Amino acid sequence: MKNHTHAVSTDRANWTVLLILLLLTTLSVLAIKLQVGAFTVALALLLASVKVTIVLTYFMHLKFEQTILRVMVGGVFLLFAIVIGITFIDYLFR
Amino acid sequence: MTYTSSEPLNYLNHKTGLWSWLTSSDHKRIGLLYLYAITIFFCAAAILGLLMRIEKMAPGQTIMTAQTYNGMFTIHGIIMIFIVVIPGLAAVFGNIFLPIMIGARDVAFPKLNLFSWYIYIFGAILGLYSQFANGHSPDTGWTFYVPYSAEASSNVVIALTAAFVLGFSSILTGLNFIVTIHRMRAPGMTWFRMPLFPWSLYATAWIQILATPIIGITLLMVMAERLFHIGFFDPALGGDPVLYQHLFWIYSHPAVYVMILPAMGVVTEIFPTFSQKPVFGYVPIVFSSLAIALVGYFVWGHHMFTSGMSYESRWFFSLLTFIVAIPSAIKVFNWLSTMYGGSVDLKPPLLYAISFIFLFTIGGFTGLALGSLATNIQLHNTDFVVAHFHYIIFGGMGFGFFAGIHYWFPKIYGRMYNFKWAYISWGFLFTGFNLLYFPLFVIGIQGMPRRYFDYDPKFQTGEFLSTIGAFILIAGLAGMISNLVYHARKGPKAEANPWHGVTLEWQVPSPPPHENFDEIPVITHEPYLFDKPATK
Amino acid sequence: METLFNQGSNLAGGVDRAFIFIFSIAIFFTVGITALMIYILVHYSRKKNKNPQQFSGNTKLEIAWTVIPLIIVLVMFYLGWSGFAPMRKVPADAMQVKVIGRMWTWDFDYGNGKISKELVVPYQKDVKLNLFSADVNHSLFIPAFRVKEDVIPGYNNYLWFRPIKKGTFDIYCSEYCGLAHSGMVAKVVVMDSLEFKGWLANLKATGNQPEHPGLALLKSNTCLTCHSLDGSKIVGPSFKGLFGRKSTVVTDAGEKEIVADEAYIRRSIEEPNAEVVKGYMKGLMQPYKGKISEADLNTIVDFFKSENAKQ
Amino acid sequence: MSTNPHAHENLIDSDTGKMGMWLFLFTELFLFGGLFLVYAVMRTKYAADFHHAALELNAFVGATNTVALLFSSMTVAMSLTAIQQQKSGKAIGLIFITLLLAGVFMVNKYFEWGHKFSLHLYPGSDVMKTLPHGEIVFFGLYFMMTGLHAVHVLIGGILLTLVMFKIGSGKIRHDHFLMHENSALYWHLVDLIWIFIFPLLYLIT
Ligand code: HEA
Ligand code: HEA
Ligand code: HEC
Ligand code: CUA
Ligand SMILES: [Cu+2]
Repeated sequence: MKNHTHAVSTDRANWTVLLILLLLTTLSVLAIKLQVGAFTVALALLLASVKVTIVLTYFMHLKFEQTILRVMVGGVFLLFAIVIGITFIDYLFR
Repeated sequence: MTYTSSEPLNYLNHKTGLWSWLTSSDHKRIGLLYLYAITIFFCAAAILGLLMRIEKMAPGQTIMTAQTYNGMFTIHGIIMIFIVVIPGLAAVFGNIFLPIMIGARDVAFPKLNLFSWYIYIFGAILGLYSQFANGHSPDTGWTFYVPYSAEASSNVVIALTAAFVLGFSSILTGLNFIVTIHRMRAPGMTWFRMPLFPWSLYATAWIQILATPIIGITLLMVMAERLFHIGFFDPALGGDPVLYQHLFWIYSHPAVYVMILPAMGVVTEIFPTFSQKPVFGYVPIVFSSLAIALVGYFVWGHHMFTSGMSYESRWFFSLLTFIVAIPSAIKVFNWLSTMYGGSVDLKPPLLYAISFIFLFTIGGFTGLALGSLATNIQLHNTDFVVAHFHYIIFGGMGFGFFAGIHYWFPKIYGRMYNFKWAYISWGFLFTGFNLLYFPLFVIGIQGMPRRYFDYDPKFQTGEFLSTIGAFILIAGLAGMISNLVYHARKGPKAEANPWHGVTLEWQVPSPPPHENFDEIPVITHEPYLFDKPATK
Repeated sequence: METLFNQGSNLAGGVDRAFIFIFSIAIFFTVGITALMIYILVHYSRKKNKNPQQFSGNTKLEIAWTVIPLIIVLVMFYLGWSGFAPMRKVPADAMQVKVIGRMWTWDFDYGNGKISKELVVPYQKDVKLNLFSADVNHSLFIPAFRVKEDVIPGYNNYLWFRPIKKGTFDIYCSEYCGLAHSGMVAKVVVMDSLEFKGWLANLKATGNQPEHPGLALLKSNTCLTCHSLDGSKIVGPSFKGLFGRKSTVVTDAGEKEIVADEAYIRRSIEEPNAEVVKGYMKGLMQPYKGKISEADLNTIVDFFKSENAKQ
Repeated sequence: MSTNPHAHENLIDSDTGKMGMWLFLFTELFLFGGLFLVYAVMRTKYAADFHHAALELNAFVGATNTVALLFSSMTVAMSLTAIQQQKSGKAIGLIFITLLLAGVFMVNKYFEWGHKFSLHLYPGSDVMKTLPHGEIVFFGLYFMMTGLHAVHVLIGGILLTLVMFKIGSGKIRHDHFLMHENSALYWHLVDLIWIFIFPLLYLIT
């Protein structure tokens, strides 16, 4: 087995990550309840994206992985965003 | 190499019996399993194609009812697209040669590889079954457009499941190839020392894994629509039929590049070998493959120009469609320059490869006529489209495949086919092909719609010529297939490197031994150097 | 190339300009590439040229054959776009016709209940067609006019043109819509304005008559996919003259003669495979027992009766 | 009947195996991606209806499930740490907690769906037919998204159960835990998708 660098994340670190995630969840629920105007949806999605990034980086260990994997994951999300964007060129201009 | 016995052990004979084939995780054997399955399905669908041509010889009903005809082009399209050409080249030649060409003993996940073959067979059989189950075949066209496909009282759900299952097999193959290329290259084989066929497979594999899931979920939604009346696409329930078309083409346009990219990879191997000259423009060819894969992902809307899309997205998609033609152009010019100044030997593989260029150019330029907004209005859903994609799929991917099989045949079987026989079959194939599809361009421009069982007598000349072409084509195909099938067992023994190729597959014995290499080779320079040995 | 130069509408010119440019380029390159290949095969054949040159790239050439095709395709794009742009800009005073596509006929609704089976339009006047579908996707295609737009349920797509030639031209349905897709054809007739006015005035207002509710049920249950109203045979026997018709049916017990009365029609809908009309296949029509309510069945039978009474 | 002298599992090193898993996860992302795309389009078309229909959903249940999944994601991550530190017992315990949390999720889901069915809010029902178009589409999406997600929870649960037994029998060890790692990745993906589903379905305004 070559280049095996498994950084082991401590339990403490895992708890911290969880706490942050729970906090963000609470935030998004609150944001909805408080109705921060036109940006509510954007905010909810933004918070979700932050959460997803955290899960990817820490729980899924992307932080410690080969660079190529990080590039791939980034690329895949970008690709999906572009596809949605292009579809909306149709729907927004009808 | 130390093989001395008269029949050296190789991947074909080191174990025998049907069972040893059906359970083998050897990439070469799996490749052959795909080859045999695909050939059978191809012949089945081709015969349907012929029957359709006979039906269209004259206006009105000739040999079948409208119902049968509609079912027939549907199943012809489904088999050809989902069962033959999408898996086709990658699964056959990719499996057999990818590991050898990058100096590996096998793919990254051999068992998964065998598993994808079984999924493929399961999907394919399901696809055929959908044709016969309950006494009538699905008749939606291979595009399954809603709302018709959500209402038509036929075996659409089975056909959808088949396409779904086949997609899964395609994903697993693509996944396997990407990991193989990333992790299993021989020592010294940097990315830019990798031959171009593996490069084209790499680009293809990304499309396979990133586009196929979209069709998967789309087909699931159509099934849910049919089974539970969910209403994603049914306007009566608030659904949106045009959204279906978006989803369908988000997959199916990139899928056309899944068909053509490996074929381009194959001919890119053939030109240097038969000119004994390095590939011209290695780096541009690599990047054009990647560019086709990437930009090809964003042009799906060109299938929907008349669907009432917004004006903005129409011109946007049209513009991108034109951009995606550029990498193809780059490739064509590089192939020509590869031959230029070489020592060109017109053996059957090269003959097929240059026919590929000719037919692909015609198919590609008619693609441009379709991609242009004004002309698309006239041509959309006419026989012009039918001619375009037969030229580019059959003429491109098909002839690429034929080129590949003639090129690698001696490596796969260790025997040689008959050249004269091959040239004559080519003559019939090529003539028949052009006679079959060229008239469709003409009547397409005049307005003959596709998927028409019956037609206006003014189109008859074209339709009739086309049918004659189909008969000539058959003769060629039958000749080619029988030449290969016969000589696979009975042909004279071939040398290990009959064409003097320099990529790794030509450095191993023919047929290759079970684990390809006694010793994993060490690569010291770029591929395609005809004045240096490939490995140290 | 009859159609290519048969320009029936004001929009055809722009389309054909793009055609001519694209095809000229295509022919030029295809012929050029083929000629080059033949030249290479002859001139550099292995017999003549034993020593292949070993060059493997040229940056200037690569740039040339990236940039030149790029320019060419941008011109193609421009021509395509400029031929297309006017198609979406409908003149404000265009005459409006509502087009309804349904399996497998076209209806052209001129308003006030005036519905025609032929599209009749005045010469040199702008016409806008508003496209509606009653069931699945269709597409209205007039080759001579170079116009085509899909007719999709739930959407109101449109197209327009100004006829510049008098005469009769074909209309095709160019989106697959089921069994008789290829039969979904009609004609467009271009006539003088005066003549047109006369025609329109004489057009009977059939559309005002309310549709029999039974007919609506036949449509909504997709019966008409397999049964025609005009006597033609599709998958099943035509509904024309059904009520009171004598025919031979095949049952498990053998053949027998029946007269299509109310009870028979009901049986045929609920259990179609028990008595199969001779010459038709068993198992094609699904049993509708439980799928069509009692009241609806009565309405359907009533429709058949009323059709019978008309004749 | 392996014809191969090498047992192939041993040939697959962990980086190779993991890359394969990630690629597979990409396909899963795009599978749900298709649904998200439909969601996005439909939501722009029927913004008001979506809002109204979303009121039918219980944000509290959704939030509980979110917490359950986040929690389980953590326990799985911890179990992976534990196995690397040669604490098999702890690893098994943590996976067991994960499975319990998955159970909580599924039970919640069961009641949630059951409630919808009791209100006749399911595709094809008579009540459904009377709703405005946007709401029909919303509930269609709701059932399809949560249903497909629940299937993934089930698959993930099965994988983790297998992992648990393999740790027990010593087949997964501190120096051989690719399957554990990949199942964990899968489980995180299930969590990740839910992170998007939750605000999109339950928290609409
Ligand atoms: C292998 C499959 C394959 C490939 C590679 C392509 C390649 C292309 N296709 Fe094709 N296409 C199909 C398979 C394929 N297509 C299928 C199956 C359909 C029908 C689906 C259905 O409805 O059933 C279809 C339909 C289709 C349509 C929709 C038609 C319609 O229904 O209205 C369009 C429209 O833009 C299109 C365009 C193109 C273009 C621009 C390319 C380009 O990539 C072509 C690029 C190639 C060249 C341009 C030629 C080579 C270049 C040179 C010789 C150099 C000189 C070049 C210049 C100066 C520009 N195709
Ligand atoms: C790989 C793709 C592929 C290939 C190779 C072909 C090959 C052929 N196709 Fe293709 N075709 C499609 C893909 C393909 N097709 C698709 C995707 C559609 C669209 C479907 C839709 O609209 O939904 C279509 C639609 C289509 C139509 C249009 C239907 C319509 O719109 O009305 C027609 C009509 O002529 C046709 C004809 C043919 C013919 C004659 C061949 C021939 O080239 C076949 C050549 C082969 C033979 C004639 C026989 C070979 C036989 C032997 C070698 C005998 C030996 C073997 C045994 C005895 C077992 N096809
Ligand atoms: C898939 C095609 C199909 C559909 C859809 C279909 N039918 Fe039929 N129908 C047939 C066929 C085939 C027959 C002839 C065989 C038989 O009698 O069963 C038939 C026979 C009949 C007959 C007897 C005709 C006669 O001449 O005696 C009636 C009445 C009938 N159908 C009514 C209906 C009604 C009402 C519907 C819709 C609610 C319907 N059908 C839908 C295919 C269909
Ligand atoms: Cu209507 Cu085709
Ligand atoms: Cu395309």
